[in-house]
Amino acid sequence: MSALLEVKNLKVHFPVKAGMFSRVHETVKAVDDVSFSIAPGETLGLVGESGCGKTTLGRAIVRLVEPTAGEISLDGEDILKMTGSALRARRRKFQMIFQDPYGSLNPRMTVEQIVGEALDIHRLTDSKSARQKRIFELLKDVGLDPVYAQRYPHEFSGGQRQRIGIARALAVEPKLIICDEPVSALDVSVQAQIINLLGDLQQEHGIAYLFIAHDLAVVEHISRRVMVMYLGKIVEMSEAKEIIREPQHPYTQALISAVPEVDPESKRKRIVLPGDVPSPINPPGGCPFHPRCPIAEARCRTEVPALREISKEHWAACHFAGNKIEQSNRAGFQNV
Amino acid sequence: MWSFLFKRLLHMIPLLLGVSLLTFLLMAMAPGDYFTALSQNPQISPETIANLKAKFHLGQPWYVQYFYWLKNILHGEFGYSMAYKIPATALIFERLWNTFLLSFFAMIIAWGIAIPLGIWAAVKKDSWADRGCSLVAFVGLSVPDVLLALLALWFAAATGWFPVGGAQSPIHDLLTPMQQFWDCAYHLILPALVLAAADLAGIMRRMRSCLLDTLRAEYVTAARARGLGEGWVIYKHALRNAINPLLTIFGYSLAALLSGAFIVENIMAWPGLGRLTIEAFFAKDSYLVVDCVVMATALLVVGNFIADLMLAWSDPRIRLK
Amino acid sequence: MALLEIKNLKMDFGAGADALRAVDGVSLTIGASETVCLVGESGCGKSVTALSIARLVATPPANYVGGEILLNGQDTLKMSNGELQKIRGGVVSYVFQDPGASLNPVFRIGNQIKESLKLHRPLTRPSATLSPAGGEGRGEGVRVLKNVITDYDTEVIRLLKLVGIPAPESRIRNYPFEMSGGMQQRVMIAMALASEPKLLVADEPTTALDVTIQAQILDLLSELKRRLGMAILLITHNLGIVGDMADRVAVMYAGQIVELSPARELLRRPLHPYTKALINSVPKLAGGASRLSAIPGNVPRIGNFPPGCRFAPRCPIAKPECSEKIPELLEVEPGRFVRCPFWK
Amino acid sequence: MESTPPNLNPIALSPWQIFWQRLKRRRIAMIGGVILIGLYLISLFAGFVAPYTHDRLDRDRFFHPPTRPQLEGFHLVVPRYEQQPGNFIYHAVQGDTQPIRFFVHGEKYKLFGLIPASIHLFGTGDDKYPVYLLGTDQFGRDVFSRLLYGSQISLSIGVIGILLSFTFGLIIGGISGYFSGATDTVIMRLCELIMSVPALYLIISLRATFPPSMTSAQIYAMIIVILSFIGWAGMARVIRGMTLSLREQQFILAARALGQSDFKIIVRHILPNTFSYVIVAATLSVPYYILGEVVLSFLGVGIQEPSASWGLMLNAAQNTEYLKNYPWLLAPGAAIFVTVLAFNFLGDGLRDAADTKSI
Repeated sequence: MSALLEVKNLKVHFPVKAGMFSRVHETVKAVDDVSFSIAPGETLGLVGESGCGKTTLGRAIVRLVEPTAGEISLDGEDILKMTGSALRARRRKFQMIFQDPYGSLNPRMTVEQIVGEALDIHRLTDSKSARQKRIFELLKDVGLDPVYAQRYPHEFSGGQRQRIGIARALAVEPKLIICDEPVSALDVSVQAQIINLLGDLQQEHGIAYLFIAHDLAVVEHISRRVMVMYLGKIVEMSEAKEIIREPQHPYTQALISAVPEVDPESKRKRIVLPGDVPSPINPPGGCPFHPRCPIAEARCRTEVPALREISKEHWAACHFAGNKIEQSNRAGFQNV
Repeated sequence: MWSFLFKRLLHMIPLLLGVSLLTFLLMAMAPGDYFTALSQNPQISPETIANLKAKFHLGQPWYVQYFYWLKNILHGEFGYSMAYKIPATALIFERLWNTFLLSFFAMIIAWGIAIPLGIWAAVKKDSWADRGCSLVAFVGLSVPDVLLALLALWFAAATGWFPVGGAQSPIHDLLTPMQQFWDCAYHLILPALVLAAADLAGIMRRMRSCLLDTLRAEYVTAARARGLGEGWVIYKHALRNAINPLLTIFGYSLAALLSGAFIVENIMAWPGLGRLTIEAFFAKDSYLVVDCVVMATALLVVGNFIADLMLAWSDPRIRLK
Repeated sequence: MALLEIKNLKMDFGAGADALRAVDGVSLTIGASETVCLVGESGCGKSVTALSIARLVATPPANYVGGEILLNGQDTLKMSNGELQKIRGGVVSYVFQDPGASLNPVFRIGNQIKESLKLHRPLTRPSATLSPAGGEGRGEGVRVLKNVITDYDTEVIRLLKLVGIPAPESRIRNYPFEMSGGMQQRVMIAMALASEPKLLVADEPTTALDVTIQAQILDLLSELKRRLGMAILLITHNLGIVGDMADRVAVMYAGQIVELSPARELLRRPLHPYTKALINSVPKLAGGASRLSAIPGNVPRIGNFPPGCRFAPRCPIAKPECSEKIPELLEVEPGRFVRCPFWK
Repeated sequence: MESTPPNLNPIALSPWQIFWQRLKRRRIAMIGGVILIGLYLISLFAGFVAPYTHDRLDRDRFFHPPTRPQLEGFHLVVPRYEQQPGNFIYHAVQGDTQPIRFFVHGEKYKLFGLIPASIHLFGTGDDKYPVYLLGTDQFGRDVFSRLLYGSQISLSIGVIGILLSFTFGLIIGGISGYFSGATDTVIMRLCELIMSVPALYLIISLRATFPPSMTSAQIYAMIIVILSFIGWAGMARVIRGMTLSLREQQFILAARALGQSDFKIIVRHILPNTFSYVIVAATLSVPYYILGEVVLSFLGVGIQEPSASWGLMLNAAQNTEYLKNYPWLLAPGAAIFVTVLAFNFLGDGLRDAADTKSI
């Protein structure tokens, strides 16, 4: 299987300006040595907590953020080496859907202008009527009535705006769409509509997704494979079903157990991790997870665990991968 | 916090250097100089003029003059006023003091009235009191300083209750220190009131909107939810936060105040920097103009620095980061 | 007598012709030491209902049209400002969604907690610590006897320890911005507990937090409830939280309660079509199903609630008559109320 | 699955239409707007509306008090005023009147500075019965007529100054914000420099670089140049700030992800979203430009006699003796006040109408 997207040793570091004379003091390692690939038509899920670098990773792939090092090849072309108009032309192949349904549409443009802009940039239609026909088609594709093409974004609800954003991305017929938390700002009853829509579109057009979210259940539902990110690093990667059934990394185990469960019968024991999500400015040495890890040992403080293949297609970055966290310790609870 | 303040302090130096350089350049670009007028005076010999020019490096290119000027400043010398025929230093500082006095009292009056009024308007939002305040503020914002000063002058002339201009009475030097003090205050009050009135409306409206903003904040609801009294919620929780944005606009208000003072000084014959600037301008006394502009800027920059200081004191997020 | 009894609460935003009904006939009771979840999507009126208990919604724009909110038997809608201030914090405390915004940024957290203590539990001289026995309500019913404290700082530190803040002795001098979101929410909870309320209203307390931090806070809430035994009204949009926390659940849609039921039964066997659809539209871990059963259409906005049954336009089993008459909330099984005549 | 918006307005409204609807509901803003339209119309037709030209001297009537028109039957009439010998005190002569006529022939003027004309809106047609609605000044010139001619300078300087400095501010601020880096640093330091000098001190220094005597057209241009030089900095700073925050908006990221060029992103996405702010700021800043001219002319370094401008006319009122005896010389002050008030009314309403997320 030849990969559509191949990311190798990607690093995105930001300098943090601090101190009196604005010298570079520290770097945020937002994305630190990340490698993965996505096959055509596949959905890869990316899950992690705020500040773990998942959004930066998504933006780096579409070159909205400049990576510090690494390789990103799409369809065999290294897009990190491209600049200017060559890059702009290549942008047809990969698109992005954003989180905020309110901020992601220009409030001063009509739906038709928003979707049409995508067509105009890449000159995808050759006549006015073809352009309009295509816009109507796209709106129908995402479940919007083309009657409303002349409306402005402020007249639509969150879910409808998200559909407009999807139509804009679809307009250029991309092979890959980076979905950056596309449903987390939506109401529960609307979330499912968008998730289903994304699934339908994938079936129809064979688009590959990198689906970023903090909600493990959503990611697991939509993805074939899932990556778990913690402090700029991939800590576990596997098939979706496998990762839920047999999580290897303790962080993944805690994450799974923390998902609130609707089913009252399933009494999964909640693993409560102590402490806060650390700031990526000064990540802990050794395994980045060790200060919060219930099974950490001395070795974890010094030695960075490599992402290794535990079983077929199941990767984890933990010295003690596979060890189960048994005890649910009461986080930070002190007897008073 | 200290590094923040130190940084701000260091920031002032290039700013003042830049301003002086800019003004110096502008003055150098000005057609003619003091000596153009002087040389037309048949009573002054060309030698005298040449001597004077040499003494003040006036034959040199402007940047050389600038360096001499700068060197003198570092020695506390503000050059020589051609028109007044005295060293500028004493003159400048006397006028600076007067401008400072005028602006300072105007500021005290303006903020002293505007802040309570703004709070009152915000607390009584949409009441007749609020509407009344906002109407008065509109009028206040729209009366130009020039007109206000002229009206004050007219008022003083018509009633005789206030002196028509000037900073002290002619017999000032003959008075006892106590009388001198009252004489100064008597001369100060009308210009300060005029200046304050021009500034007041803006501050009041800002205060009102800042407080209304903070009253919408979630921590205000949270404070109410804890059972704190409405007065406590407004005056402790909301007001304490509303002050921070107000301090950041202090700089703008100060800049407006200094420009207002410029006008008031010239109309009401208050011997401050603004009046000196215009006098020096007409006399083509270019060093003096540069001195005045730099001094006025320094006043503003120092004022802003003090505002930053107060902001850092008031807002822990700035103090501790 | 229930601790809290909301009877047929009706609230508008605006008045006269512009009035938009935000809460339309909500009735809910909470017994002492009971945990009730109020579940619903944005704009369904769950937050304003909760805020109304201590009358924290500004009037205007809000306008109470009808109903009663009986807290310890007294109607908070009829209370004077003075009485309200006593029950706020004193009987009912609040924890809000965004802890960063609900802590005052310019005061140290210790002082903010102390403020609550001073108000609701003023210092008693050690000689007077012998408290009169067993008085729940003293006279007016809104006054509740509190545990006696002799030193504010000690009590603040005790509270911070109670909510699991490490090294509280040094933390009391922190400003809110120096803490993480999870720690800030703990401080908010400590502040809410400072006055020893009978009812804790938590309005989406974990929505702004990360998953692992959310687990910590939920864990903390259940533990505190176990120890302190206050009643909790938990507002959330997340049905998953319900199963973990609640004794009973009220599901709100477009300003009305559509289903009210014991929590486990509601999750196991939802009766109202909206509840059913809501549960089915949430992806479940290892759920398998390739397609979620989505609810068509959009969440109605305030002022645009459809006539008749408000869920009818999105309801899979709607009949023509559903759009004509608003159905009643009826008890169909013991303890289970549904606002749908076709629940079977 | 079709998802049609059920809550949609029957009529599609653009953000501008919503803005206009909101504005229409603010009475005070509409009042301000109407006053301004009136003022600018009058100023445009100043030669026609004014009964006299700005430099007509009436050597017999220095400090003539405002003429009081009276109603006689169905006619508005003006009395003849007689001067007390030896001083500037005038008395209306009872019974000696002339009717005010409309569209009378009078002095020649050029409409819009181009079309020669001699019809005036009103007048008596008889120089013995002058209509000095606001009296005359120390040279016997009609204050009302000069006020109208002066408005051409004072009002136009505001608008042209704003256009110039906001254009610069918008371009420079937009560039500075979008490209950041060294360009940004240099531009922002320059703005800071300009803004840290109290405005009037800077204005005077700038004035010094021009020759003291120039033609009136040159002076007019000079004032605009000076005011714009100072005005662009504040605008550039604000636009830069807005650009910086807009640049991180997701719809800008989306446009970049689509491959839109930088230029088109600035023109199509960033600038249109600053417009409502710019319009509000411009409306609220016009008064500063008008006042700038007033102050310069008032101090004697702006518009020169015999041209008329509001500041220059106020200059005469500076004399306390004049002020005490001939208070009508303050009329330009009232004109400035009304104009500035109208701008503030309109600007405030615009700000309220624009102040929401939905635009």
